[in-house]
Amino acid sequence: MELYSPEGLRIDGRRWNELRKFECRINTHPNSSDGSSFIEQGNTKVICMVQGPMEPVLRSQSNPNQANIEISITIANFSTTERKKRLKNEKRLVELKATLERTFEQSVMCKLYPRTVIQVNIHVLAQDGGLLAGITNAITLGLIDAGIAMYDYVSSISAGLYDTTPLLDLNTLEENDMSTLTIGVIGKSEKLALLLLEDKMPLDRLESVLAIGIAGGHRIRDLMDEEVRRHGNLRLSKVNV
Amino acid sequence: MSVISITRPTNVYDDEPSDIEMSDVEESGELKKESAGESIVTPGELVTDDPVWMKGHGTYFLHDQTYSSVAGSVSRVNRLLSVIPLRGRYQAETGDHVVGRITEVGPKRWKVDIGCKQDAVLMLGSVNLPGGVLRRKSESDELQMRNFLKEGDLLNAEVQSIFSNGSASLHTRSLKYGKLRNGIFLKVPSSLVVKSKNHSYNLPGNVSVIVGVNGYVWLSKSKQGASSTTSATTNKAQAAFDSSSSGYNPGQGSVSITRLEEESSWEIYSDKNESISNSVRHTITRYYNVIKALAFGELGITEQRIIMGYEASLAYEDVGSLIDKEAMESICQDVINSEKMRG
Amino acid sequence: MNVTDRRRLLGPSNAKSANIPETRTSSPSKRSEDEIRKMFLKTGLVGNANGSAYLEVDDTIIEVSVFGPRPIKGSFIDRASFSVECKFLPHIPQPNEETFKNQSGSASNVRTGLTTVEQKLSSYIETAFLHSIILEKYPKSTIDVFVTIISADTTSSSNKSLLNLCNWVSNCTSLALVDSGIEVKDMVTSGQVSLNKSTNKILMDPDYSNNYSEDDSVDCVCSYMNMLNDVVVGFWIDGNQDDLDEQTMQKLFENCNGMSKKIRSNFNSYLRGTIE
Amino acid sequence: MILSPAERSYLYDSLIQKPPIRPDSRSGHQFRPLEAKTAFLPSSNGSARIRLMDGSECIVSVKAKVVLKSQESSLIECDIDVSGNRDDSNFVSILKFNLTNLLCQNFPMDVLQLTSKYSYKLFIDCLVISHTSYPLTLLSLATYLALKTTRLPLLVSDVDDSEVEEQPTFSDDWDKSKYLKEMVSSNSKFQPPIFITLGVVGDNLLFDPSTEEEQVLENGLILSWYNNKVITPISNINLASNSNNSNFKGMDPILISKSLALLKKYCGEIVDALDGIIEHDDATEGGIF
Amino acid sequence: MSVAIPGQYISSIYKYTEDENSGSQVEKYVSGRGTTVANIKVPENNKFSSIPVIVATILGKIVIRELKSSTNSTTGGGVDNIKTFIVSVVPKSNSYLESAEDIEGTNISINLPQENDIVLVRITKINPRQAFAEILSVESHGNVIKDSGIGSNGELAHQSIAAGGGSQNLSSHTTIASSQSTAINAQAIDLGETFKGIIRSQDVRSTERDKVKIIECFKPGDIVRAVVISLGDGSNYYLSTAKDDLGVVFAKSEGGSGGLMYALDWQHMICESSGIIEKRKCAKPFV
Repeated sequence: MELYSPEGLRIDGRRWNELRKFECRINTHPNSSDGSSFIEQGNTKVICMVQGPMEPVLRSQSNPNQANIEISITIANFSTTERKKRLKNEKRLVELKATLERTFEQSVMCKLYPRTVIQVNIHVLAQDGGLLAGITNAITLGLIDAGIAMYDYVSSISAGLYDTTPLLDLNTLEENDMSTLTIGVIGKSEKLALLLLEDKMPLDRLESVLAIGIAGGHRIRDLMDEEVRRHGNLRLSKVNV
Repeated sequence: MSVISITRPTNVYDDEPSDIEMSDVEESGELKKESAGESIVTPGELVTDDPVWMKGHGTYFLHDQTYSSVAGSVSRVNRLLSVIPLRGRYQAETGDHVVGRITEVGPKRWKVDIGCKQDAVLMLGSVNLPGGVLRRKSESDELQMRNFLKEGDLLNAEVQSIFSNGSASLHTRSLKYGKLRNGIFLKVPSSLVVKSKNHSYNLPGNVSVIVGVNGYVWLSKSKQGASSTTSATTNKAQAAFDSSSSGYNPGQGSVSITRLEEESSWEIYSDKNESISNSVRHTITRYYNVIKALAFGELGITEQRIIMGYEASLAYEDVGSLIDKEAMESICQDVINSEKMRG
Repeated sequence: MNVTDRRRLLGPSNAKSANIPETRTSSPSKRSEDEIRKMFLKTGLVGNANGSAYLEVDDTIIEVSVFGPRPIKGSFIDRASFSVECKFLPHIPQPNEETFKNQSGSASNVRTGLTTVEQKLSSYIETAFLHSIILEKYPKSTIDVFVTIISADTTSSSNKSLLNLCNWVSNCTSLALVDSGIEVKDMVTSGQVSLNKSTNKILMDPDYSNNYSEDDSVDCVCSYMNMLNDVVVGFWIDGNQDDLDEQTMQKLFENCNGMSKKIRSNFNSYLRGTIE
Repeated sequence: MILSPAERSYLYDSLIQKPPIRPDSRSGHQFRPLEAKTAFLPSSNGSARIRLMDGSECIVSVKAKVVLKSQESSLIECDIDVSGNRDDSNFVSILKFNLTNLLCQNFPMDVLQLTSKYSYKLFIDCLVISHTSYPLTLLSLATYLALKTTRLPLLVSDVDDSEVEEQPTFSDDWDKSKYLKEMVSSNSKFQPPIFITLGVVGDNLLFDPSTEEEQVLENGLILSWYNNKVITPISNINLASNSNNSNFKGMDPILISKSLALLKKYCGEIVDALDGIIEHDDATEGGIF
Repeated sequence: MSVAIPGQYISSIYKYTEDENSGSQVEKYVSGRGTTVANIKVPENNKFSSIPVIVATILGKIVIRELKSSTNSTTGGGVDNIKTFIVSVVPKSNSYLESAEDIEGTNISINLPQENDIVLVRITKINPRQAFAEILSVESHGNVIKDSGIGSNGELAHQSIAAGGGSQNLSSHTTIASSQSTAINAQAIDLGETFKGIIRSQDVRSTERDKVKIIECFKPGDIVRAVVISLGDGSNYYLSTAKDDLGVVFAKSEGGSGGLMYALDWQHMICESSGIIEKRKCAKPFV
């Protein structure tokens, strides 16, 4: 199987700098959460539900200076082609959770909400590469929907290096076969809130991979922003009835 | 009557093409901003670079420029610039009439869930205690706080002040506030509650409602005015009939001093309900469904609308059918129509 | 013995097994249909529990310890909290455990916490005793019941032996609670019966290990407070029944009640004996 | 959830009336309106999502796997994940026990048979994203819908493989796949079993109690319904979990008999409504939410 | 005295007897310790009616005692001869038989402290605002928790025991065991831990309450007689020693290393062997 053909086409027919289909919805669970979202990044589907900021259940969760962000990730047993029972304390998930919590503690204006907790529940219904990116985008939208103050969008995308060609937004097949980098871009800037690279990547190629990642991140941001505006205007039109 | 109604999720996005071509992204994004950008700002968006504005909620200040930190509409009041988020938890403001539930009994204070980011505080000194309003607090009051209000108890109160960390302090030092009895509780989004001078109304059918600014709603049997002074009785009866007089304020002005003393006995902390007739219970459920329907239709909740919704609901003999989507939609439509007719 | 077993020292290959005579002398089938198996019971065996009871019925051996009222911390509660934890000793096979175990995918085979079967048993006991214990009398406290199944008859692969176990565990728990001196509205006693569909005959306290044809029966365990208007506090009907009608139901309940009353009178006389 | 004593007594007094006055005026046998969507997970053989107006929501996926019959003790495996609860908690375990028990005993396993050696095994994964009242009915109705829309690839190899050392082969064409209901012998209807939860207050039996109602129930019943009959397992349960319900008490066995009659009267309609939504649901249309 | 088994009917609430000598007589029975009132259904004209009956809640012996109280007058009404009896069940283990009979029907069971109970506590730690204590026994009812062998109340306990009772947590009972009926926020504590109480500085004595220094009133290890003034919060009962007969009853000098001390007056104690005088808030020894 050829991941990248000499004609410049990937397995699913995309070019090197093309995103997969990205769809997102905001306010999908208005009755069971303060903020919610659903994103589809290719075949990866993620639901995000945000509760809070709210009074913590346990005193130990309370920080007098800022809000605590707690992220819980459930990966459905049926999310992959081959069904697999997943434990919640799986090492990879715990790491993922820590990475995300660190990312959003920086991007959310936690200082505004002392002594509270922001509970983020993630449900991954299907995964086909770009899991961290998908979750990050879902959380960004969920937090915005909850009306929680943040400095800017965090839009995330994965990018990999095939031989010398950087490829944007990898699916599972691609992800398994090349080193992958996931970044979270802050708004329209070139600043990163998140960078995860779990295997080797030659330093001299890093810049080109990052560059395409940032460009992809900006595009994702625009798509998300569009959804936020669409929903916001819809809401305003209802209020003005 | 049907046992169950199952519907497919309605796609609210039908009106718009859901897939956007990759190449169109840039243009269409810009285009939208042009057309609707007036009303909505999103996080990270530059709101103004004019330093004259004071920075309010929902904004942050960086390199002499003011950015939005939430998605919402810009509000400019005097020189204060703020962005009001589209959604979000209730934010308490001094003077708000709220309904809350006790979550914790602590030293000299109760913690109250009012749907805020943090629980509100009700100090022992901010409540009326049995034995007259002017009674001095004794130490034994501190030990028997749980006899007045305990975990789970509902009360209505006024926001007295906001602490520097953002949490609210409540008081119940008025006869219209205090523990709630004789009814049922429900929640609506706080954004739907339209702030007004008065938040407790007597509704037709011997039912009263307190629509807390925080979206917590208490529906109960109206207080029987019969045992109190005649002026109160007539006033209440009048209010019951003259439903459109929204300015009416129960428990204010019309209650004599003797009644005041009477009311501040232990009874104000009683957990026992009065006897409530089935017809009142049925009326309460009707209002319950009407308020739920208004919330479903995302209509702002006012006394007027509750009553109009109630009248519209009378077309449904079987109140149980009001929980269906179509019924709720039609009630909302009725309310909107009759509002249009009244102008 | 398994030849591939390299984990333990095996005996010499030419070893002979000892000739142990068949111990079971009496045939259990002698029981009439409305007769309950003989049981052995004793209360107060566990010294450091607030109350305890031990019960043996054939191969079923159960021990129950009650701890409480003990203080809690954290929030104030005006009624005691009540918890039940049933555990099989590690080597005891659990009835029908194959069905409820997640055979595939799960990374670990280690038993963490309670198995699904143990949870169901715990839940049954908790529900059955919830009304009985006067929790209002023990504010700020917790009452915890620990059940250990020392031996169980698990030859049957269906839920039915679990039903029978529910019955004996609840009876034993009842004794342990009385022993602890925790106030109860009434003692809870249970009965378990099996209704054969083809013969329409009721069998009380069926012994599933003894070539009992179980495919064609509906089984019921039901817990009562017999002195308090015979109210049902817990029940579970299971078995192969594809249309349950009111008559069958009534018949099952009546017979369970009968068995429960028999056990109750036995317990009464046992308890009377402990105090006089 | 903790209610105040005044709320509790108001609710209890309302529910004990004849007929009961439920907070939302539902009649005793009326369910809360549901919103359902089926076959929306392309990588599962069957899927369904059910949502209540209060935000309770459950997603069920059915995945099939070809297994050697001799190596499996059961051809159905259920797993339940409830958001906010540990997998080994009592709450989740009991839901799992009930659902597994119901399906293993009553599911027509013969529809899963492939060859003399091989068979399908169904993995039913339930995800409770949010719930207020006891989620068993929600779970079971979603499972019903998921099973009803489950499609399995068409077997193209020989049915009798007792002598052949070959794994079964299937048609690649998804359009040729068969619904589970098409694999049932023609004279019977494929109708997976469902659970119905009932609340008991005084002499009243309430279908589908809401979380507020659960707080004052005297007892709760779980009954099973299959092929237009009441079946086992049947048991009682305290529906108000973690809430210190002081109204919980024993019940008269007559009520349990009464519940059978109620089910017989109303469950047909529930199943019809579920079947109705499947007929009208178009999988290709719209997103999930 | 006859034996009662939990659930056993002891008496109906009212009994009506007609006697030749005294005429009509009504006997009223009140539910005391170890009993409760249950509504028992009795068939009556093809229908069921329920009557209130006093039933036993524990295993023990029935004690019925007449209440010679002034409450007769308060009942008013037309009936003259009302005798009131209190019905209680006394468990075998209770050696406080006589006093148990004095207790009127209450809603908290035998061994748990309630408001206005006199308790014996051991001081565990102090700070300037309050003294912390563990409740050992309720006066006239016996030990709070039946000896469970382990922990500070058990047979195996020594004078000093590690905070937390020195034992493992029984189980993670809110997460693992079947306990759906329990509010989640209540946590079980370690086996062997006792019910805790606090004596706030303003509750130590009734005079000059704002000048109380806890360190001059109690030391860890002291045995103190106190009254329960409130059930308090989730963790602590609130206790008071603001009465003459309440305060330290048993203390050792020099933080427990010295000898037994005896009260000199209400705020000093002397060690018999060393002559050291230490400050305490003493209970008046002879009441």
